[in-house]
Amino acid sequence: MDGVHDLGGMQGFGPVEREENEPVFHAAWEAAVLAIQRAGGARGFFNIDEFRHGIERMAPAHYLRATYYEKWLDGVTRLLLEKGVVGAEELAARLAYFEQRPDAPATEPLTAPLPPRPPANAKWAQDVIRETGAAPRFADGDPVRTRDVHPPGHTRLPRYARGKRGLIHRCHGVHVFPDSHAHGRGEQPQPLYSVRFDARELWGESAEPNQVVHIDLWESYLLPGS
Amino acid sequence: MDGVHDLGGMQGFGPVEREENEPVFHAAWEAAVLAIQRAGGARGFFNIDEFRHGIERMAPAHYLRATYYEKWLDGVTRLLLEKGVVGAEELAARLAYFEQRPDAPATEPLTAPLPPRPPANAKWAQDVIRETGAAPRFADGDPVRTRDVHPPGHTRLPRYARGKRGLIHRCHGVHVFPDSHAHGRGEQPQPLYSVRFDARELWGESAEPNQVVHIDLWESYLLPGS
Amino acid sequence: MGKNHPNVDPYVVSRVRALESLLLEKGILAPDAVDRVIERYEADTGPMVGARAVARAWTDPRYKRLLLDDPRTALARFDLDYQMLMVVENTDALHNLVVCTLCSCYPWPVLGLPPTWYKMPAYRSRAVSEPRALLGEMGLAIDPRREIRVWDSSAEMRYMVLPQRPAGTEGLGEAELVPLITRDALIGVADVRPPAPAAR
Amino acid sequence: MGKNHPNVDPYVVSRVRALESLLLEKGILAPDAVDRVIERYEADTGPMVGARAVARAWTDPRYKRLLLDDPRTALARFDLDYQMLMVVENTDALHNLVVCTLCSCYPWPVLGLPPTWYKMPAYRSRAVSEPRALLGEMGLAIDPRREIRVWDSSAEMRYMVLPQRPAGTEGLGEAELVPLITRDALIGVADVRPPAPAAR
Repeated sequence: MDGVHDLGGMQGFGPVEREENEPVFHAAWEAAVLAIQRAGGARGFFNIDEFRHGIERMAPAHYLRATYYEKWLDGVTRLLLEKGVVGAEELAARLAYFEQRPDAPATEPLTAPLPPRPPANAKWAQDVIRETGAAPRFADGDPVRTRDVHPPGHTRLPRYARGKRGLIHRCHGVHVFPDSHAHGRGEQPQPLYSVRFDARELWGESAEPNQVVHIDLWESYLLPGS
Repeated sequence: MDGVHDLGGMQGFGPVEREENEPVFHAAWEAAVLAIQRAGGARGFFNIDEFRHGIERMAPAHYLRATYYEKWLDGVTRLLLEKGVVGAEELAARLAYFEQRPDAPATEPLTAPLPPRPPANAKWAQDVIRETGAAPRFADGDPVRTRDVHPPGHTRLPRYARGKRGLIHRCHGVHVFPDSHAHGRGEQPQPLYSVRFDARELWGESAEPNQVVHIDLWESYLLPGS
Repeated sequence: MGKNHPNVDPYVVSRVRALESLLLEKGILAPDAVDRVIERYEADTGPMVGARAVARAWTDPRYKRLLLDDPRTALARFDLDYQMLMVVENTDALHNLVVCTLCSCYPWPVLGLPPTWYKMPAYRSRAVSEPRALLGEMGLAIDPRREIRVWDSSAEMRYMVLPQRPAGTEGLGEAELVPLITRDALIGVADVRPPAPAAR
Repeated sequence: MGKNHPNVDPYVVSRVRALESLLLEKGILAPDAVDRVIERYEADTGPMVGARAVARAWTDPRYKRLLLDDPRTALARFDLDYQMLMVVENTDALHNLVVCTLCSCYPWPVLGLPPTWYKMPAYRSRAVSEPRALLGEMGLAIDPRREIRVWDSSAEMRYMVLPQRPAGTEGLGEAELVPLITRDALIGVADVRPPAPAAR
C-alpha cells in the first residue's frame, strides 16, 4: 500500500535527533511489547509479514507521531483482535481495570492458575528461505526495470523504486513472498535479488553525486530491462 | 517537496467522514485565521505560493492530524515570523498573555490607538495570469511526458503524476510559476496546460476502469511525449 | 465539532488571539476584519452563485453554452467577476469530479467555503485513484459505462461541475430549480435529486 | 524519555498491561517473558558480536575473507547462528550505509536493539535520497570521490558495515580493538576512531 510508512525520499522530517545515552528500554512497557510480539509470532498467531502490515494499517497521523513500541503495540493488538486471539470486549474490560489501577501489575486480575503454553518457534521471523529449486530468471549484472504498481496491500517494493531501471547485483535465493504471505495467500516463494540503482535514476536531478542504492526485491517486482 | 501534503493516491486514510449540518465556522477562531491570512496576503507579506509552501513545511505528523484552519494558522505564523512582520519574542509574550486570560478579547492588550492601515489588494491570490505573449510549446492533443523529478521546494506537479504520459487537453494561458514564486525567485510565468492522464498510466493494474484525471501543469513540467 | 476535528490543540485559540492582537496593533488587520469574514460567509445565506448559474443553464440553452465556453462572462450575469473558473458538464457518458490533492483549492466565489471532508486526507488521497469506490461509499453509484473524469486543481484554475438535470423537473422554472442544486452536486460527489413529492 | 518520544499516549501503559494480562491468562505469554527480554538486552552488556567479528577481521585476513564471503560460518565462531546477514566493506573508494525505509529492519543478533533515531522518519526518509547531507549533519563528512552505497533492508536480509580500521591502531590486538568499534560505525553513520591518547 502507498502509505505513510513508505518513507524513502520523503521530505520535511527535519534532522536526525540522536538521544544521548539512550537506554535499551525507556520504560518496562517497551520490553513488555517486545515480549508480546515475540510470543504472538512464536506461537503462530501471525507471521512477520502480517505483523509488518498490521503496523502499516495504523492511522497515518498516529504512525508518524508514535514511538517504535507504540507502533508495535498498535499493530499487534490489531492482529490479535482480528485473529480472535483476544476479544474486543475482554480487552476493553481489562483496559478499564488497569486505567483505574495505574500501579497494578499485569498479573493482578488473574485468578486461575496459568494454563500450559503451546510450543513456540523462536525462529518464526527468520524462517523465510525455501529451497524450491526454482531457477532465477535473472543473472548477476542483468538490467531490470521495476514494475510501476500501486498494490493496495502489503508490498516490499518501495514507492521510490517503482518504474526504475537497475542492475541485478546478486540473488539471495528463494524467499517467502511478503505480498501474499501478509494476506493469507500463502508463501508463494520466489527468487529474491539485491538490485543496484543509480541515485540519478531514483531522484533525477536532485540526486547527490556518486551514490547508489541497493534494494532487495522479489522476482515478480522485476521486468527485463534494456 | 515530496511531503505528506502530496496526498493523491495515498492509502490508509479510511472513509470520507461527512459532518452533518456542518457550520460555516466551527468557532470564531477559524474566521479569525481566515481574516489574518487574507490581511497578510492582501498587504503583500506573502504570495499565495509562499502561503501554500508555508503549510507544506509543517511537521508531517501535525499536518495529518491538524484541522484546516490549524494548518493555516501554522503556515501563516511561520511566514509572518520569517518575513519579520511579527517577532518571535513579542509573539511568545502575547501568547503567554492570552494563555493566562482565556476569555480576553484580542484587543485587550492594545493601549495605543490603532495605526492607519496600508493599502490592500483583495485580489492578491487570483492575480496569476501574465500576458507575456509567450507561444505555448504544446498544442491541444499533443502527447507529453511529465518530468520525473523530486524538487526539494514547492511544486505543483504531484508525485503520482511524475514520469507519466498524458495528452494536452487545452492551454489556460501564461501563469505565474509557483515553483519559483514560492521561493523569492520571481514569477517566471509560463504556459499552463490541462493535461489528461488515463488512470491506467497513473495507477497501473490497480486503476479503476474507465477513468481519466486532468491535472493543470506548467510547461516546464512537461517533455514531448510519443 | 465534528468527527473531522478530533485533535484541536487546546492552545490554538490562544495562538490565534496572540497573532490577531499583534496584527491589529501593527495596523495589518482591520478591526472589523473578522466580523466581516463571518458576515460574508455565515450571514450571506442566499443561494450559491454556482447553483443559480446551473439552474439558468438548465432552462436556457444559450446560457448553458456561454457557461461552458466563457464562464467569466456567464458569471458576470450574477454580478461576479471570477476569471479562474472552468465548468465541466456531466452527461450520460461522463461524470466529473473535482479535488485538490496538494492542498484544498476550491471555487470559493461560486460555492462558498469548502466542507471539511473536501479538505481532509481521505477525500484528497482517494478521489484521483479510486473515485468509483469513493463515490459509491458516499452514496453515488456511477454506471461502469460512464467515464469518471477527475479534475485535480493543481493550479489557480478552479472547477465546477454542471450536473445533469434530473428527470421529474421538466415543469420547474429557474427559481424552483435553484434550491435543488446542492454544493455536493457541483463538486461531483452527488447527483441533483428531483423534489420530494409534496405531502397531500 | 528523549526528544524522539514527545507524544507517548498517556494510556499506552494501561493498554500494554491489559494485553499482557490477557495473554498471560490465555497461556500465550510466559510469566517470565518480559523479564527475559529485559535481561537479554539490558543485562547482557558484553560487546556486540558485530564488533567482535570486525575486530577479528581487522587482525586476521582469512577471517575477513570468510566474514565477507560466508558470514554465517564466520558468525558461528562467536556461537551465533545467523543466516540472514550480509557484511559490506568500506574502502577508500566506497562508504556503505544501512537503512530500512519501509519499517525498521536491523540486524539485532549482531548489533542489539536499534537506536531510536534509526527507527524514526527523519533517518528512514533521508538515508536513501540525501545520504551525504545526512551523514554530514551526523558528523561524518564523506569525501566526494567516495561512492556512497546505501542498503535498503527491504527483505529479511540484514546488512552490517565492515568499517575501515583507523590509522593509529596498528599496535592493537583484537581484544583492544573491540571497544573502539561502535554500533554507529557498523550501521555506517560513523567511522571508527583510534583510541584517545592516554592521560599521562
